[in-house]
Amino acid sequence: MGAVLQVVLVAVGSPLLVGMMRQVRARLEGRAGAGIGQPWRDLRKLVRKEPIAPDGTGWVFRAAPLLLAGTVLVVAAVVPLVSTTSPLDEVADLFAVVALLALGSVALALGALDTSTAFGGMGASREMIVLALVEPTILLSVFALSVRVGTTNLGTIVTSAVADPLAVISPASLLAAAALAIVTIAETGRIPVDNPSTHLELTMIHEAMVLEYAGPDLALIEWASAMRLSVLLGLLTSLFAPWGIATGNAGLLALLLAAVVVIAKVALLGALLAAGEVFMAKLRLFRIPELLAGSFLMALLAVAASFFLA
Amino acid sequence: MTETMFTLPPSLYVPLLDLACGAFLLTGMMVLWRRDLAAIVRLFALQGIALAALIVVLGVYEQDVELVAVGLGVGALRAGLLPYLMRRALIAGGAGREVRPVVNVATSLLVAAVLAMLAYAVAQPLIRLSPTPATQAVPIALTVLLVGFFVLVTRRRALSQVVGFLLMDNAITMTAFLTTSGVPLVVELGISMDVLLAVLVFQVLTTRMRAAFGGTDLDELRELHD
Amino acid sequence: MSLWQKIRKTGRVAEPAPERAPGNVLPAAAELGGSVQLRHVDAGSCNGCEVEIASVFGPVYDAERYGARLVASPRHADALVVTGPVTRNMEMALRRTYEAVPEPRLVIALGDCARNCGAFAGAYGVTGPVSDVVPVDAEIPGCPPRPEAIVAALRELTGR
Amino acid sequence: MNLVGTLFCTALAICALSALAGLATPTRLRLPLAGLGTAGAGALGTAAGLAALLGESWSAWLPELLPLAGVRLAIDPLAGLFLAVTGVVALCAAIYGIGYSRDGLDGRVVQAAAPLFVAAMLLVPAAASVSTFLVAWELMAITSLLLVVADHRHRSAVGEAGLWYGVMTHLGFVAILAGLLAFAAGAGGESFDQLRQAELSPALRGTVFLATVVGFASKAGIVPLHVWLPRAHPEAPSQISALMSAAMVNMGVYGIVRVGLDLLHGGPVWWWMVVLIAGAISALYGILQAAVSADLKRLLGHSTTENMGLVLIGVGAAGLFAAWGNAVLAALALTAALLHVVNHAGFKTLLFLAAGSVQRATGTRDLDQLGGLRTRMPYTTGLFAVGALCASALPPGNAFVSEWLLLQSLIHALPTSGVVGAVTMPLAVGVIALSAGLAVATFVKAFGIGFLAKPRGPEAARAAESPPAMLGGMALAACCCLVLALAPTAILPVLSHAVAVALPGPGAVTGEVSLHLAGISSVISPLLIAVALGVAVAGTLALTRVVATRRVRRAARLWDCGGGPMSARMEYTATSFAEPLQRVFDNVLAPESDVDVTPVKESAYLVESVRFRAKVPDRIERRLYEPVLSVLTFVGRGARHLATGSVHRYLAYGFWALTGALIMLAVFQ
Repeated sequence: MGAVLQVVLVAVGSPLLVGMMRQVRARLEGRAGAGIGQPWRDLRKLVRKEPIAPDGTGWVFRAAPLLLAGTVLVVAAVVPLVSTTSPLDEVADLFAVVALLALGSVALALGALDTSTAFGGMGASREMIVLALVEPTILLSVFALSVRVGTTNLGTIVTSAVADPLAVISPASLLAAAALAIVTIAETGRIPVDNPSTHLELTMIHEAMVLEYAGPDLALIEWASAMRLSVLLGLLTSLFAPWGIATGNAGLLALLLAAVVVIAKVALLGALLAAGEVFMAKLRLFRIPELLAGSFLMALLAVAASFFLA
Repeated sequence: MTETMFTLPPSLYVPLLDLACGAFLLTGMMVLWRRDLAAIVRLFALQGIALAALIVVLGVYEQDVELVAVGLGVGALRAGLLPYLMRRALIAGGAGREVRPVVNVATSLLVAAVLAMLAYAVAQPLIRLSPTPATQAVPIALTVLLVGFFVLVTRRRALSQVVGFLLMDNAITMTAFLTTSGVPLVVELGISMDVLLAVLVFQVLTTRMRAAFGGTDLDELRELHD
Repeated sequence: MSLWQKIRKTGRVAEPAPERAPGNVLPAAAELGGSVQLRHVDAGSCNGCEVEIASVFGPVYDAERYGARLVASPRHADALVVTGPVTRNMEMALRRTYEAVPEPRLVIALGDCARNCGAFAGAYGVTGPVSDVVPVDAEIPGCPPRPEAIVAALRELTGR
Repeated sequence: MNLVGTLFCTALAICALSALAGLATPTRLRLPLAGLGTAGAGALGTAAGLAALLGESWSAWLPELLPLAGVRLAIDPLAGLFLAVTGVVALCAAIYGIGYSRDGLDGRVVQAAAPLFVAAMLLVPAAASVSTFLVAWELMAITSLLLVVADHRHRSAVGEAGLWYGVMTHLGFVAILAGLLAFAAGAGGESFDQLRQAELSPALRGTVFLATVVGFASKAGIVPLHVWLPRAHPEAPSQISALMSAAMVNMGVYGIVRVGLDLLHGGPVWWWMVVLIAGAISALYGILQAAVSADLKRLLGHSTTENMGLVLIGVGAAGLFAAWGNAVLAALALTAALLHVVNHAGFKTLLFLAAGSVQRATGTRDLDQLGGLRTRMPYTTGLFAVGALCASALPPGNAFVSEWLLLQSLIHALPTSGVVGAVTMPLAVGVIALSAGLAVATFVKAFGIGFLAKPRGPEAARAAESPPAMLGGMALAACCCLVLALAPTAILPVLSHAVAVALPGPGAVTGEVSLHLAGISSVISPLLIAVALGVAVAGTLALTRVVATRRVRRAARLWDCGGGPMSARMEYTATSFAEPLQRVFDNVLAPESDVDVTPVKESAYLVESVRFRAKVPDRIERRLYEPVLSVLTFVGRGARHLATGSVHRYLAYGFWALTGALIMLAVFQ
């Protein structure tokens, strides 16, 4: 019930989230903006267009968008956004969620390599490097979060955060939140790690991988990227600000209320992220490891704090 | 004199203390990350505020007016005067960046992580002596001490080295307040004067050096030796 | 902080959208439904048109509010915006770019040079106007066209 | 003789017969006979191992077989596990070998040595006395050395690899020999039962442990004793590479678990800290080298170092937890380590066999020359994809499960493990995470560059699919990987018997569909993750089919920015793929590059040609081994002066040695 609601919410809402973030950015830049519904218009148009099989590509190229979208949908069903009791909670824990998201990236990188263009290879290479360097931070943040509750299953972690709201401002939790926020930015390809609206191929990470995709394939990729962003933002809010999430056997009304609250929280976080991007420039590719080393440091300190200050 | 003062419940005291310590640590670590010297000075000022806040929180919790006053004084010195002096030195020396530290930034951050773990491990016996929320934050001070030393060793620009030295000084002050709730006022004043003097000397030196050599890269100082 | 103040002081730069007659949409663009991704091809332009395109997507005219956006790959595009007369060196490239766009695809000839070679007509390196190389669906006259004209033409594609 | 014994002895007998067949039969019959025999032996070995894992143990004493001590064999569940793994690897590799060895590798020596190598690897875990163990170990070393140098006529690198391997493996043997002999001397008996009951002084126990760990670690390719592995494994024929990398390295782990946990009953914290740190360094260093390697088989060899490192992290953690008195977590960590041994054997067999197919089809294993195999070798590509997925520890692969278990054991150790644990565990988790992330990048590179896109060289463009026997061997390995990935719950209860040999206690992992852990409430279900993923992908596919209006896929040129056609030289290569990583880990890898610019004769400003060479040397080899080697060479030169050929001089040496010994005797009495 909750899981179905979550998947529908993420599937329908994430293009709107992207539209909202673009709108915030446009307003801060003094522009009028295309409106919140624009990403949906783009997607509608893309699925109506013709799919293209570039010369020399095969099943890997075609399967990549499907796998990317599939992994995000599974994650959307597992992660507690609306309700902490998901029937899939026993299926995948936080590690599995992280690994599933990585699987999506890998699929896209292989799809890009399959095109045999230089830009595809470049994007894939960079994406994999960011992924490899992000991994320690994520797992250590998971470590810090799970020490307190003795499990890595998301339902339990979030439930305990609901039960003890003051624990959220503990150093361990704050440091882990900061680390995970940087990771979220890196994983979703936002400024300062990657610029989603760049036209310059040499600066691209994510965009370079999708240069060959057209029509419905591209629609799937854009949709999946939007879902990935909203799932990760939703996960951040659920882990560190779980107020309003439905616990236990909540009724339909409670679920709807929780859905409204989570939409508000994710929208707020998204707006903050978009506003922050206005103030920042993209980092040079070889400065990104420094940023990620910083986030690793914070995650490590989070673990240390969770043990030594406990 | 304590009756009139506002009392701090432990449920609020511990998070506030942790928050101040966290800010203290984070600003210390960020010094390693930033290259822009102006940003480094800003971070140092922020750390001064965190330190002052920490001492004030301790003072309010222990209902010690003198401690609160010392805290405010420390804040004024370390978040106000010292950064002001350094900024002046910076302007006099031309704004600059830490272009190529001896150890690159990503590695520095990883080293800081290891230093932090080391500090935690080393401070355990100390904490076991009297496990209060305040002493539990001693590893943080120790970490900043080590990080400050590391900055002193690996950064090339004179100003960042001074910041490294001041980080160590901040950390020592913090340790003193956390473990014994403060050194006597006189000692604190004395140390602060010393530090102030050091920075003044440094400022004069930078100006002179700039006049003579046109830069403050410490590696170039080696030429004086030859 | 100063940037924040600047943002607050500047406020909205975009000029109010001019009125347009409803229903005035290119039939070929009807399927796009308010979203047009553009790939810009410089087939030999003097870069006057490029300056105008840049200002069309800048804050003042803000063509993005009507659903038009420039993209980095013709695979992502619905329409090609071609500027300049088609030079010999760019003829094959223009053809290939057109081939790379998935159906339905449109071509906009932007500026007098793209329409009829303009000042460069008969020059030794020029193959001809854009319509000689790829089918053109919309033309924007002007040398260079004013941003208002470009915006109006784009709105006929997006229908907004 | 019970079931286990019968199966085991039959397997050994078949190995011996296959070796005879390899020696004696004509070339045409040699391959199928020796290959099928080895495969049969592998199958029987697996059966014996599984039977032992299910609880039936067997032991035998054959006093007349070896002089002095006789042969003592015993198969308990722990030995059974390693028997089963070796058996499966041998089965896959032997079937593959029938097709693979056709040209060039069908000589008598190779075909006779391979079954003997398998027999030796079956004997090592079954050995139950020091002398039997050492004999089996040495047999394993010699047969594998023979197989490594099998191809020496065609390639010069083989000889060098053989030399490195021979020296390193014998140094390791000396360490094990010294350790076990000291152990036996201290215990007053050489059968493992006597060793178990021995009561030694802590100093002797420590010495025994350290000496054996050094020996076993060199077999497992642990840093800094790994230098032979990335040379020897790639140079051997591919089915032998698979046997070495998937089965033989496991014997190192077996040795550490058997001696450290079983015979010595665990030990103080520092023992296991050494193991854990060695494992962590190996994991990171191995995968970093793999990530920047452009040689497909070398990459796989480095990845073996990484995976053995991960296993040793698990073994070390198990020992640590046991030393801290946390039996439940210790069992979990060891379960994770042993499961990873099994998983690694599965995917590494598959990957080495597939790499062998590529090498056979293209004649090269340089990733920079490969590519485009997806259309030319579709089955091999699919099989390699399965192996790469498993190796990169992503769901639904098998290594994900074992790494998940390992992380769970490390993460939940924190509250009980004191300061040392609180410092070690986060760093260990960081190391595992980074190596997992780099493994993903490595195998995306291996698969994406090696098999996808267009051929980068003429050899790759001429590739053709492998014969059915090779595909069969690979498919079998792939099936094992899939079973391990989707139904680890079927294997884990059996695995817990093996764990119980080293760390007595109940099983750490339970559950039928999901993995439930003892004492930790984390749960996952690999099978259901795969199912959910399948449903989601199918749903997405259906959705796009429904909403898309144009369904015909138009073939189009690659988007080449409108320029000329893209050539193979414009493609990203493995080297360029790994270049950013190389830059990020500059400090660790210390890559070397040099650029030669040749100007044209007329002007210094016009360039005729530019040569760029880049190399990532093994830094440990350079810093640690080359100084040692140069000292040895120096000493060797010096020693040459001692041996001038004069008989008088040699006699004088004897005289001085005798009098010297007598003087020593006189002084010390």
